[in-house]
Amino acid sequence: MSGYLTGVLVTLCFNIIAAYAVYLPMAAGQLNLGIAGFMAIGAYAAAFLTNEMGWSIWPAVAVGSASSCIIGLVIGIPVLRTHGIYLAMATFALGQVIAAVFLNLEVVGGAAGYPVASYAAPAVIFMATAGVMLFVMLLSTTRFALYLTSVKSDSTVSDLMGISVRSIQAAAFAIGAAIAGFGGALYGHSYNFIEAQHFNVMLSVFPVLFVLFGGTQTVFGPLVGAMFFTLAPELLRASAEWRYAIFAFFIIVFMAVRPQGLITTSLFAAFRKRPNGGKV
Amino acid sequence: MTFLSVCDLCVRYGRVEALSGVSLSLREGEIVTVLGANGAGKSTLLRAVLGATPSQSGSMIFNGQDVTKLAAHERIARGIVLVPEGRRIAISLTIEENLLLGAHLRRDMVQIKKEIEGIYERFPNLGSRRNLLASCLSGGEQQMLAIGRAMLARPKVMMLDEPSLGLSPLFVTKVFDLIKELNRDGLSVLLVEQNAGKALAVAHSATVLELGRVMMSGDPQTLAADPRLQEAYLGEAST
Amino acid sequence: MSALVITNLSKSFAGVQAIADLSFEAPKGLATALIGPNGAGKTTVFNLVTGVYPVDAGTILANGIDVTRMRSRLRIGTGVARSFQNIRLMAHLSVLDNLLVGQHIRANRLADLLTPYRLIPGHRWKRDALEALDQCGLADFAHSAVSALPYGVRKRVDLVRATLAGASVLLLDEPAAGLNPTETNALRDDLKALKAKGVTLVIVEHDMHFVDSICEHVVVLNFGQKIAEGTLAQVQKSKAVRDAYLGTEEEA
Amino acid sequence: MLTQQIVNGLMLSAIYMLVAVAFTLAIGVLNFLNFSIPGLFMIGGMVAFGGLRLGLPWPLAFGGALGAAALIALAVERFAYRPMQGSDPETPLVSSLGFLVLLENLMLVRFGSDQQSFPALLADMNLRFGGLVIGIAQLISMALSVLLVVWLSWFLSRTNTGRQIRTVAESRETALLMGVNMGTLVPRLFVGSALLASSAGLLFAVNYQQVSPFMGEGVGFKGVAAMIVGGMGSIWGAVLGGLLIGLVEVLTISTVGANFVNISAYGLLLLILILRPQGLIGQPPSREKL
Amino acid sequence: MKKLPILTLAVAAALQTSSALAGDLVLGYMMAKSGPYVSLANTNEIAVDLAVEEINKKGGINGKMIKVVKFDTSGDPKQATTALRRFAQDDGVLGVIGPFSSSEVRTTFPVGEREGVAQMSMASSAPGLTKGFTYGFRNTTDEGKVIEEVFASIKAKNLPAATGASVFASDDVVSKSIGTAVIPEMFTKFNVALKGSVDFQYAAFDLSPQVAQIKQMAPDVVGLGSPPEGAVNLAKELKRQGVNTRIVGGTTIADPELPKRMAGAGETLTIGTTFFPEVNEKTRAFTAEFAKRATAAGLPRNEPNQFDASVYDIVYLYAEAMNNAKATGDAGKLKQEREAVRDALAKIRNLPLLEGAISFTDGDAVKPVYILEVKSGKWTLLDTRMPK
Repeated sequence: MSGYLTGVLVTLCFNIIAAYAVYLPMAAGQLNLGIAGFMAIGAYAAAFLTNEMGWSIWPAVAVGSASSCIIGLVIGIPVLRTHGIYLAMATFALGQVIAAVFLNLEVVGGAAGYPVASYAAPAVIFMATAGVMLFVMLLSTTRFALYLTSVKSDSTVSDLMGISVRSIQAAAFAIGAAIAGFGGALYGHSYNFIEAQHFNVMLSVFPVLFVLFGGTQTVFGPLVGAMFFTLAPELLRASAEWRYAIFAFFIIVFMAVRPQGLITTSLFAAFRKRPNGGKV
Repeated sequence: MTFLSVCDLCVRYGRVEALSGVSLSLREGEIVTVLGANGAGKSTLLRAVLGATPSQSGSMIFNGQDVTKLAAHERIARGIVLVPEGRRIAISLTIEENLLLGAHLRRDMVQIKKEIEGIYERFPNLGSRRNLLASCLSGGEQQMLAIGRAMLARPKVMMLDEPSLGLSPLFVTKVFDLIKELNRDGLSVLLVEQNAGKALAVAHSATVLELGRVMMSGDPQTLAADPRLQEAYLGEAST
Repeated sequence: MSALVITNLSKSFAGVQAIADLSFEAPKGLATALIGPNGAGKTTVFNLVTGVYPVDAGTILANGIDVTRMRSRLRIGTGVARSFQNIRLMAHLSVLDNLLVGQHIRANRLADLLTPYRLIPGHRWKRDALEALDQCGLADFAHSAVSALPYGVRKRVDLVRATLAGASVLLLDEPAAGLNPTETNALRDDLKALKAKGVTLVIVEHDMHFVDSICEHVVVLNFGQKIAEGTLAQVQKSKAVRDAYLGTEEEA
Repeated sequence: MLTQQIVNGLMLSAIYMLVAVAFTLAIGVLNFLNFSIPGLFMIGGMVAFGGLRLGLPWPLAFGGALGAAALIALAVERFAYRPMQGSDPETPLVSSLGFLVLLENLMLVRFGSDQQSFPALLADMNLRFGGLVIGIAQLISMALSVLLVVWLSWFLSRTNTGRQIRTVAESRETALLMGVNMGTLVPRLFVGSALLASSAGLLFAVNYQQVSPFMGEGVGFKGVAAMIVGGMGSIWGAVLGGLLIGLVEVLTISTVGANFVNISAYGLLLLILILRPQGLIGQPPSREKL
Repeated sequence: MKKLPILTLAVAAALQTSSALAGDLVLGYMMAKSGPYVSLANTNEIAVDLAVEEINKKGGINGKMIKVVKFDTSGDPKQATTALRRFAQDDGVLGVIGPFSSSEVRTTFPVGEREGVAQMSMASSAPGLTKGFTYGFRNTTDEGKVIEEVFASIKAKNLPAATGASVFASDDVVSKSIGTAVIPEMFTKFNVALKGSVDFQYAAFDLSPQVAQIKQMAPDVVGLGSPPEGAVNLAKELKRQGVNTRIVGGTTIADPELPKRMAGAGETLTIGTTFFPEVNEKTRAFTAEFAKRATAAGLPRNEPNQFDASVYDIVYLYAEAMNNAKATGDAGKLKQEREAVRDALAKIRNLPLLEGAISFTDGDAVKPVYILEVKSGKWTLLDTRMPK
C-alpha cells in the first residue's frame, strides 16, 4: 500500500472511531458536542501509562478508554438531566473544560504538549477500527440499540413501556465516551504526540457532522459520513486554497437537498430484497 | 346571497384523508354550526377555511372573491377569522398584547385603541388586568380574550372551534350569549361545537360531519329532531 | 375483585381542576368504558394511572397493588399497559421493532439487553411479535416504517404493542377513533379475543355503538367528575349524561 | 486595578452581549442553534475591513458589511433552516456550521489567515481618571451595544412585529392561526439576528482594531455560553449572561491566568446547565402533553 | 462496504503526481498553503522554487537535477504525517523540506525516524524538538539563544533594562516556554529584576486586563513570548493604556510587516531574527527577486520573511548535503543515500548562505542573529550577533 494511502486511511480510521463515539449517544437523541474532551481523557491517560508507567499499549489503551467511560458516566449523570439543545451545550462546555484542564496539567506537558514514546503502527489502527465497527454493529443487533432509538423517538412512551430511560441514556453516553477515549488513546500512540490544543471545538463538531451527513438512521451512516469528510478534501486537494470553501459549499447544498443524511433506512429497504421470514 | 361558500374541499394529512369533498355555505349574518363526533374533521375544516392547513383540492369563495389560493394572513385581512380550539392564548404576552396581536394586520392605531377599550367595557375582568400576563386568566376568561382578540381582526366571518370546551356551565352560557350578541350586531359565525344542543339552539343552519364527509345538513330544528344526530353522539338506537 | 380501583382521585393543572374526587372500579375480566365530552378528563385518568402525571390526592390500585406513588416506569410491571389517543408509535422504528419495544417488560435482564437477537433467525422475541401481528392479520406490515402505514393499521399496531407487554389490564384511549367500519369491526374482534383471554379493558371511546358492543360497564365523566355509572343503556337514560352531551337550554 | 479590570470586562461583555442576543433571537423564536452567527460576526468586521482597504468611506464600508451579513443570513435561512423543517432538530446545525466554514474560508482566500489591523476610526482618545483608562471608542461601542439591545427589547415588547415574534416564540401554531406571515417574518428574524451579530463584529473591529477570518469562533462560542447562562430566548438574560461571562473572563485572567479562562467561563456554563438549565432569567420548559 | 476500496483508489489515482523521472534528485516539500499558517507560509513556495531553479540552472548536483514534490498539510499534524509517509514510501525522496509548525514536527519526526528520511523544518522553534531524533533537523535557531543575544545587545548598548516582566501566550508551545523558561533565565543572567509575569491566550483579542497588570508593574522591558498577533495586540493596548516599555521578543514575532501592523504602536520593540533584507548584496538581491515573483503570483505580501529565507537556505543545505553524500537518486540505493544525506547535513559547518554562515549542532542550525528595533514605524538593524 502506498504511503499516502496509509496516511489517509489512518486519518480515516480516527474519524470513523470519532463518528461512532458521537453516533451512539445520538442514536438515543443526545447531541454530544464535547467528544474531543473524552478523546483527550483517553489519549492522556493511555499516554501517561505507557510513558511514565512503562505499560504496553493495549492495556494502556484499555485503561484510557475505561477512564473516559467512567468519567463520562460520572459527569454524564448530572449533565443528562438536561435535554435537547441544553444537553448539546452542556457537553460542549464539558469538552472545553476538559481540554482546558489538560492545558494546565503540567504532569502531562501542559501547553507544551506530550510526546508519546510507544508507537501503534497503521495495521494496529486498522484492526482497532475494525474492532470498533464490529462492536457497534453487533450492538446494533441488540435490544440496547432498539431502546436507543425508542428513547430518541419518544422517551415518555419508552418510560411507560418500562424502559429505564435514564439508564439507557447514561449507558449510551458512557459507551460513546469509551469509544472516544479508545480513539484518543490510539491517536496518541499513532502520532506519538498529543497536545491539549488539538482537542478543540472543531474536533468535537466534525464527528457530529460526519454522523448527521451520513445519516443517523442506520449504523452505516457514520462510516459513510466519516469517509466522505476525510476523502472529499483529499479529492479537492488540486484546488488548493479553495478546497475547504468548496467542501463547505457542498455540505450546505447536500444538507438542503437531503436533510435526513445520506444513508437512510428507506435507502436500505430499496436495496434489500424483501426478507423471507423473520430476518431483520 | 351566499357570503362564504366552500366547495368540495379535500384535505389529507399524509395518507390519511381528513376531509373528503366537504361543501358548505354561509349567508351574511348567519350562524352556521358544524357538528360531529371526535375525529370527524370539524377542526380540520375550520383550519382549511382559514388557510392554515393546505387543502388538496376544492375551492372557496368569500364575499364574492375567490380566496382559494390565499394564505392565512390574507384571508384574515379579508375578514375570515378563527377563534381556535383550546383558545390558544399567548400566555407569555399580556392581555392587552394578546388583543393587539389580533389586530396585527391593521394599521389604524387610534381605532384599534378604541375597540380595545370597547372590549374592556364588555369584559371588565380583562380590562382590570390588561397589563398582566394572559396566563393569569381562568379558562372562561381566556375564551373571552380569544373572542376579543378575534374581534380586533375585524372579522366578517368569525369561526369558533369548540368555544365551550372545558368551560364551566356558567361560562358556556356566557360564551353562547356572546355569540348571539355578536351575531345580532351583524357578524356571520361558523361554529364548531361538541355541545350540539346549545349550538343548534343558536344556529340558523347546521351541518353534521362524519369521517370527513357531510352526513347531513339543514335547518337546526329538523336536525335536532333527527334521530341520526342523537345516534352520532350517544349511539342510541333510534326507536 | 376489581382489576383497577380508583378512589377519591384528584388532579388539577395550574389551578384548573381536571379530575375531582373521582372513584370507580374496573371489574376484572370485563370491559369498562370511560366516556364523556371532550375535556372531561378521561385521558387524564389514564395519565394518572400510568404515572405520566403525579397524583394530587386519592389512590390507585392496579391488580391489588397500590401504584399511586410508584415510578411510572415500574407501573407496567403491575400488569397495566395502555395505548395512546394520538398513536405514539416510535416513528424511527419499524412495526416489528415497535412491538419488540412493547415486549420490554418480558425481556428485562441485562443478558436480554445485550443478546444480538437480530442475528439469530427466528428468535422467540421476533416470533412472538410476528405471531401477535399475524393474529390481527397485520403480518405483511412487520417490516414497514411506521410513518408509511395507514392510520387504521397504526392504531391497531399501537394496540398490539400494548398487548405484547403481557398486561392483564389494558387502558385504551379512543381505539376506534378515525377507523373506518371495516377496521372498527376488526378492532372489535381483537378486543373480544383479549377479553376472552381474561384481560381487563378500560376504554375511552366516543363511538357508542362500539362501546355497546364491547363494554359491560360504563363510567361517564364531565368536568373531571363522575356523573353516571352503570350499563350503557342505564347511563344513556341519565339526564345528566344527555345534558353533558347534547346540552339543553334549561340548564345554567 | 480592579476597577480597570471591571471596565475592561464591561467592554468584552458588550460584545458577548450582542452576539448572545443574536443567538437568542434565532434559538428563542425558531429553536435553531444558528452556528453561522460567528461567521456573520466575522463578516461584519472583515467586509468592513475590505471596504476600507478599497478606499471606501467608512459609512459605506460599514453599510456594506451589514448588508453582506443580511444577504448571507437570507441564504442561511433559505438553505440551512427552511429545508430542515420537520427533520431531526440537530440537522440544521450541520448546514449552519457549513456556512461558518464556508465564510471563514472565503475570507481566508481573499485576505489570508493573518489577523489584520483594522484602521483606527477615532483618534486614539482615552479618558483618564487617575490611573483608570477608558477609551472613547470603548465608551461609544459600549453605548451603541447597550442602545441596540435596549432598542431591540423595546421593539419586541412594544411593536406589532415584536408581538408577532414573541407569539411565534411561544407557539408557531398559535402564530399561524393568528395569521402571522411566517414566510416573511422568519427571513426578517434571520436578518435581524445577522445585523446584531455583524454589528457586534464591527464594534469589535473598531474597538480592538483587528480582524481575522477566525475572529468569530472564540467570541461566538462565548456568546452561546452567555446566552444560556442568562436564559435561552430572553434578551435581558443574554445581557446578564454577556456581562457575567465577560467579567468572569477578565477576572480569571487577572487572578488565576489566561489558561483558566475556558475552565471558568465554560465551567460556569456547565454549572448553570446542571443546576438551573433554564438560565438565570428564564422560564422552565413545561411538561409535554400526551 | 464495496465503496471503501473504490473511493480510496479514486483518491489515490487523483493525487498520485507523476513520480520522479529516473535520475532526478527528489526532495519532498510540506507546504502550509491552507490552514492557520497560510499567511506566514504561503510565500515559502516562491523561495523554494527560486532556490531549485538557481541550482538547476547551474547544472544541478552531481549532474542531476533537483526535483521537488509538494504536499499541502494545512498545518495539520495528521496531514503532515500522511505527507511524510507519501514522500518516503511513494515518491522516493532523499530529504524533506518542512514541516512548518512545531505541532507538525512533533508528529512527523517520529515517522521520519522510522522511515529513515531526513526532515528540516523552516519555522518550528520550540525548544528541544530535535532531541532524540537523528533524522530531524531545523533551520531555525532555538528561541533561548536568539533572546539571549537580544538581551546581550540591549545591555551592550546600555538601553534601560533594570526591571522587566514576562508576557506570553500560555496555550502556544513556543510562546509559553519563552515566557516561563527563557525570559526568567535571561532576566537573571542579565540582571533584570523580574516584576512578574502575565499570560494570555493565543487567540486573545483583548489584552486590556493583561496590560492593566503590566501597568502596575511598570517594567523597563517586557519579555514577550507570542505569535505576531499577540505582539500587535499587546503593543496597541500598551499604547492605549499609556504604558511606556520596551517589548523584547524572539523570532516568533519577526514579521516584516509587524511595524505596519502595529500602526504606530510598538516603538522600540526589539527582536532577534535570522534574516534581515538590508544586511548585504545577497540579501538585497534575494529580496528584490522574491518581491518580483510574489507580485507576479498576486500574493498579498511581497517582502520575504525569515521563513522564506530559511526555506530558501534549506534547499541549499540539502543541495550541499546531496553533493557531499554523492547522491545519485538511484532507487536501488535510496536507503543508503538517505542516510548519507542525513549524515552530510549533520556535518555542515559554516556554510555561507543567505542567512549567513550556517552550522548544525544536534540537528539545530546555528547562524547569525540580527537584532532589529522598531523606529518610526520601521524595522532598523540595531546589532548583528555572530554565533559563538
